[in-house]
Amino acid sequence: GDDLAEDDDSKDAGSGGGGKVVLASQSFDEAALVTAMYAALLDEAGYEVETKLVDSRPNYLGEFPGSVDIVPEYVAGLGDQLNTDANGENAEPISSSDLDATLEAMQPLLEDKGLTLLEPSEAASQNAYFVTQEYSEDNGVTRLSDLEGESIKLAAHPDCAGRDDCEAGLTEVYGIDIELLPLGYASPQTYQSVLDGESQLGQTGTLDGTLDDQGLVLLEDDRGIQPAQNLVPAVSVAFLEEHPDVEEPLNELMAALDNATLGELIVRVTVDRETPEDVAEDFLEQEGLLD
Amino acid sequence: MIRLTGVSKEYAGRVVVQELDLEVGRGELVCLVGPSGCGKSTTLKMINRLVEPTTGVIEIEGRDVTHADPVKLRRGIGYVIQQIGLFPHQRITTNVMTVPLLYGESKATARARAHELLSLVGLDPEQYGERYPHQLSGGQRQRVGVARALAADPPVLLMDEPFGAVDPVVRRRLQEEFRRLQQELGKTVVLVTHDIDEAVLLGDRVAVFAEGGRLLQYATPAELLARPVNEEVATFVGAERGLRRLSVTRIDHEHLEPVDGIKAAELASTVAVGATLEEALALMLRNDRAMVGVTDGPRFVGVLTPAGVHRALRRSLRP
Amino acid sequence: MIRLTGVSKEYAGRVVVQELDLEVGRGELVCLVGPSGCGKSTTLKMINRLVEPTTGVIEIEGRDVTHADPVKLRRGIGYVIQQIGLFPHQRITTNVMTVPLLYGESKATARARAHELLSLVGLDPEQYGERYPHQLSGGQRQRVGVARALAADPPVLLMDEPFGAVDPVVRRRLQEEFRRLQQELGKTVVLVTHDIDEAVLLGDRVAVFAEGGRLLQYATPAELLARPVNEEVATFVGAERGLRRLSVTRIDHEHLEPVDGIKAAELASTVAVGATLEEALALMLRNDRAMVGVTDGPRFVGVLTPAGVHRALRRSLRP
Amino acid sequence: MTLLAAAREPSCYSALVNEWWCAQYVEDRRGDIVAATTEHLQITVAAVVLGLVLAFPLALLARRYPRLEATVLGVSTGLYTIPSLALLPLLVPFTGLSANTVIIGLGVYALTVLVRGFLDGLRSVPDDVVESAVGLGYGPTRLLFKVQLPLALPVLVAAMRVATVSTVALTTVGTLVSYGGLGDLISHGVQRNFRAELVTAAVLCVLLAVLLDILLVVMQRLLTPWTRQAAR
Amino acid sequence: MSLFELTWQYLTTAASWTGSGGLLDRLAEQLLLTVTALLMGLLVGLPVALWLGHIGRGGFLAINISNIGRAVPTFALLAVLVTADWPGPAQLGPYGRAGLATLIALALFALPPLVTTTYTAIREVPDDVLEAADGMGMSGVQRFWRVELPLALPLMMSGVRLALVQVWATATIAALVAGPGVGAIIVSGFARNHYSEGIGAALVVAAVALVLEVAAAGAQKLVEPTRERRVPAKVRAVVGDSL
Ligand SMILES: Nc1ncnc2c1ncn2[C@@H]1O[C@H](COP(=O)(O)OP(=O)(O)OP(=O)(O)O)[C@@H](O)[C@H]1O
Ligand SMILES: Nc1ncnc2c1ncn2[C@@H]1O[C@H](COP(=O)(O)OP(=O)(O)OP(=O)(O)O)[C@@H](O)[C@H]1O
Ligand SMILES: [Mg+2]
Ligand SMILES: [Mg+2]
Repeated sequence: GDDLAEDDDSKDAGSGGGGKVVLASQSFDEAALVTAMYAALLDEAGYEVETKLVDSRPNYLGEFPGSVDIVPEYVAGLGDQLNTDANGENAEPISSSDLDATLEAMQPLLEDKGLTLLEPSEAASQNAYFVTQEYSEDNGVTRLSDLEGESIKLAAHPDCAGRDDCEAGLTEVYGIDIELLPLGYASPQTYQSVLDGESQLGQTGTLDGTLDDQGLVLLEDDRGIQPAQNLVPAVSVAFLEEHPDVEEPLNELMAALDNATLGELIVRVTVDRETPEDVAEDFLEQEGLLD
Repeated sequence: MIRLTGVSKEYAGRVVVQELDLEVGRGELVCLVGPSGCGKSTTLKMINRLVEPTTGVIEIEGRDVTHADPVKLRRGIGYVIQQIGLFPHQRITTNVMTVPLLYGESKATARARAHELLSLVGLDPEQYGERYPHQLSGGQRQRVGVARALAADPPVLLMDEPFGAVDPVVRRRLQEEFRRLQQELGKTVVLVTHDIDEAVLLGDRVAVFAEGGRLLQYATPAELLARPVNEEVATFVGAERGLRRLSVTRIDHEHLEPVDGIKAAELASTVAVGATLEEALALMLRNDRAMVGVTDGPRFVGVLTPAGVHRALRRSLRP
Repeated sequence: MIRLTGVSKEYAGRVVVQELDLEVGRGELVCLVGPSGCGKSTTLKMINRLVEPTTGVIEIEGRDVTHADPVKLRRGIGYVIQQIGLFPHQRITTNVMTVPLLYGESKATARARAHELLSLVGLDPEQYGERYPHQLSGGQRQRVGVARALAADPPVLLMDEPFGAVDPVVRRRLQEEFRRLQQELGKTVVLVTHDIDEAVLLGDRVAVFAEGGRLLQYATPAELLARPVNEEVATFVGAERGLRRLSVTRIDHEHLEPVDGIKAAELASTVAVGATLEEALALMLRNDRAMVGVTDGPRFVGVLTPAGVHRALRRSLRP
Repeated sequence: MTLLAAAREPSCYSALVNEWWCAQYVEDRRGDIVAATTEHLQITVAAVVLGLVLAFPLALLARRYPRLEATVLGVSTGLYTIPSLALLPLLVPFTGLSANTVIIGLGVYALTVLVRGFLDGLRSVPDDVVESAVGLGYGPTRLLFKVQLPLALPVLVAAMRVATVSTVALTTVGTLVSYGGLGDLISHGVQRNFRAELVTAAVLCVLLAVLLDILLVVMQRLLTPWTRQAAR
Repeated sequence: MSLFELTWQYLTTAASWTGSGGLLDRLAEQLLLTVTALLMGLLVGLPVALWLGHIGRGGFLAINISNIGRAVPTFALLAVLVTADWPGPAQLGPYGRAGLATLIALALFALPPLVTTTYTAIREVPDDVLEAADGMGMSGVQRFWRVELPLALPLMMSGVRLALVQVWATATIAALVAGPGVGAIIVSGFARNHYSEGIGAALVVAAVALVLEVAAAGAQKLVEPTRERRVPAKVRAVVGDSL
């Protein structure tokens, strides 16, 4: 199995274009798609790209920076994770719905860890909560605050428990009595559970383009518990110093992405089941980022 | 009465028992001897249908066994297996009780019977009854196997090397006890052994098999020792067969010399007509005398000398 | 020369061999006999240090074995194990080649030697050499075990029931061949058996053990049969010991009757002085004559009659 | 290109159709499937080999010092009871996000079965064979390699079969650290309700196990010719 | 605080154990799940294996199929069951969400060790004992109940014991479909970056596994207190575990 292990030395082969780069990200469709875009761009720039998709953030964060060089990240998600890593499991969250404030708050944590962020995109993938159309109509629910005081079953990712943008926020800010069913983020089980009436509320992302077809509707986050989850490239400081040429194409990508475009692309992956690589390449060519 | 007619057995085309005709009279003890692998066990197992013959007919008391329900058939036949085959999960007493219990006897009766039989084979039920088989030596286990086969008091007994694992001294004792028992109970017994001495000692008749399951000779021990039908049997019966005859040849009036002129003191120890030559010779050696008195009932009928013994032996060898 | 002095062995406090003194001369064949579990195998294994004695000294050729490197020691001692113990993963020839190869002999030499020895124990190397042990019968396997022990031509041989699994006919042949071989090669042999006949036939001396590892008697076969030291030995040696003596008592001048007045025709068959009484008696029976001529070298020295045989037997029993 | 195919009509594996078995899927994703299968095979083999390499000295130690036997067996059984769900994330801090994490984790699981395989195998060597080898003058090393190990082989291989087949299944858990071979496909399939992917990968797992199992049996037959026509 | 201390703290805090969704709750759920799945496995596997063992045919196939069964990733199986129309993720009484699917997956998982040991146990009854039983006129049924079954029992118990421990350790995967059991705590602990919870719960599972193992071994000794226990080496290897 030696050929499976990465070879750390060869990374230093060249400065600027070329050499080896390791990307890591989470494995849900959206992250996989964005990662594929990174990979295509870096490949174009002459890098030998290796991609590692894992279940959850902590799995790669230990290696980053280190054997992982670049991660397609979300601003608040990364900030909160760095915060708990540094200050303990129960540390006060540093993220908010304000992008700039969040970026500022996480700056010292990034420095400590030897990471830096490139330009954030306007595209933001925040948690969002949906109910069935039927439920919405029957109970006149269109905003999360409409659920105040209700006892609700929520189908969501297991990491929802205790998070301010999820269970904790829904309970404390919106005053909803939440029972959590850990079925995953925008997973088929989560949709199924809501559609079956097993749970009333389901967790997905703001970029979810499949809701309409399924007869589901998003509820508005009218009290703003969602932090600034803008897409952003996180890069190892050391790597960036040696390979400054990665910055430009990634920044261009961030600029090219917005919620609507990304939402359409994700549907092609989740519904049509095209591979993220195909969709990414297709999009990048259209945008002229790739020949 | 057991009768085998034209019985053959093949395993994968290899003949293991060949066209065997054999008749065992009621109350008779027949020994099957022969070299290892000659088909003795196979023959035995065909009688209780543990093995089905390829061809031929086997009857017990005139009934063809192939038409009998094997389970019922076997309950009427005691079976001592060559590898002993005690039930390792049952205590010794329970092992012996198995067959009576199968018959539906009460526990108490079966237990009493088991104790009786254990004593018979020289195992104290108090001491050994509550043990498990693995707590006994090989020879002791084998005796339990014999007791178990006898437990249901079956009219027919099949015994496959029943004393093979017992040490020589105990074996001799068991053989003698078994012989007495068999004469008393009058069971029909087929006994497999590879020990020609055992066959000669126990058998009313002895069947000698050769490699490939051929029956070479079927005769009384005396006949077998005196007149082996061919070289093969002679070899098997052994070079010492002349001497072995000492133990099967019985003293007869014609071997004796007249009693006149012999001092009474010299007749101090006597044997009866019908005793074996071996006994007489042993007595002569023990007394350090060159003769021994022979009695027939209460009266002296003559004396036997070494020359007489020799004469008797020579005569018994003549066809 | 092997000498055991005051050797005892205990297992968990139970004495298995008790204060044993035993001396085996160079080129001598000594048989250990006794009932099952009396410590014969244990005694044997102490000689090649498979078992360490609890107390006492064991010397081979004057060297204390406890100070020898056990691996080297054992290479100089052929060992035939009671349970045969062939290597199941090696072919027959390879099994026999093992020890020569351990010694560092060339493959070709070892193979030639193995073939020679297989022939010696009556197994055709062509036919059996390439088989695996499980493809042989029990008796054939045991002969391979003997061949393997002989392969390195060791001056000392330890044999634990080497013919136990062989059927009686082949056993007798092997015993005789082995006896001849041993006289020819002059090896020092300690052989365990529970067959008193085998011990008497093969042994220069016989050691009789009792339960608990006590040595009861250590004597020549003739001495043992003639004068068992106590009832225990007598029982073990057997009731037929008088008759068994026929095979160990040798014809002597004093047993003979004068040759005068005997017709030449009656002397047609003769035995030599020093033959056993058994041979003489067998000849008498074969010829159906009450006498046999005895020669000493080229000349007749007398005739032996049944009475003479009896006289000789009686004399040999006297203390 | 799949893009065009998808434009024409939904393939049998699109979320709208989502069939359990879909040849189109196998055709389109052939490269992924082959890569995942190869990775699966490599991890499985490496883990079993690692297990063997660790188990052998442990087994020898346990035999040499019988007191240690209970400890060796106890510890390896203890390791076995740690849920794989927890073991791999626990290893990440030490071994990183690499195939090594999976190989080490699974090697540890295989260890339990293999240590017993060695011990039972060595124990199954008949005493009489060992006694005669010693009696003929075999030293301890030669005894081990020339007599005991060859004779332990059938039992050891039986243990290896169990270990290998179980490891094939366990390798899928490696997806937790992104080195799960076919497990990556299964996990992906589960998360996206991608039936064709899930079933194809699961079937391949079983086929892989059958293949390795047969391979071991053949290997054993070649290495132990003496057991071939075992006497009854 | 180090991870070790955090874990220790988690395990020694009463609140971790009590309350809805606490360790005790989850342990009870998992135990119920394990025992039920094991019983289901026994109900299906034992009769088949005993029957095959008794008639002495088809065992090669049964053993190999059930051995290969080990290669089916339990979590893939569980996923398929939950996704399929039946049994789906439906709630089942005290077994909670996806209870039936989880039970089926675990019962299937228990089959290989149960079938293999049971079949082998019956086949390992020595030939001479069987011959003696036949020879004394036992019918097939009598032979089975009086000889084969009692002799096979100790080894069968080993198989049950092995299956028990394996099912217990595997039952954590129910968490992957939001099912019951301690797995829920492990998954949520790791997912929320609360390593201490994940590790603590995993340790609890392992500890209980050992307790079950020891308890089962004790129970087994009680069943057969006197008899010499010898398990043929080959059997142990086939079964591959902790006999
Ligand atoms: N089930 C079987 N299949 C094939 N061959 C068999 C079978 N049973 C016995 N044989 C062969 O039949 C021959 C006779 O076997 P049997 O058991 O009757 O011999 P035996 O005379 O009892 O020998 P022993 O004295 O060694 O017990 C042997 O060569 C044996 O290998
Ligand atoms: N390793 C051991 N531990 C405890 N007791 C033993 C051991 N080896 C042998 N014994 C006991 O020592 C006694 C003598 O055994 P040994 O093997 O020397 O007997 P033997 O005379 O060769 O008997 P057999 O004729 O049955 O082979 C027996 O009672 C046996 O049970
Ligand atoms: Mg037989
Ligand atoms: Mg012995």
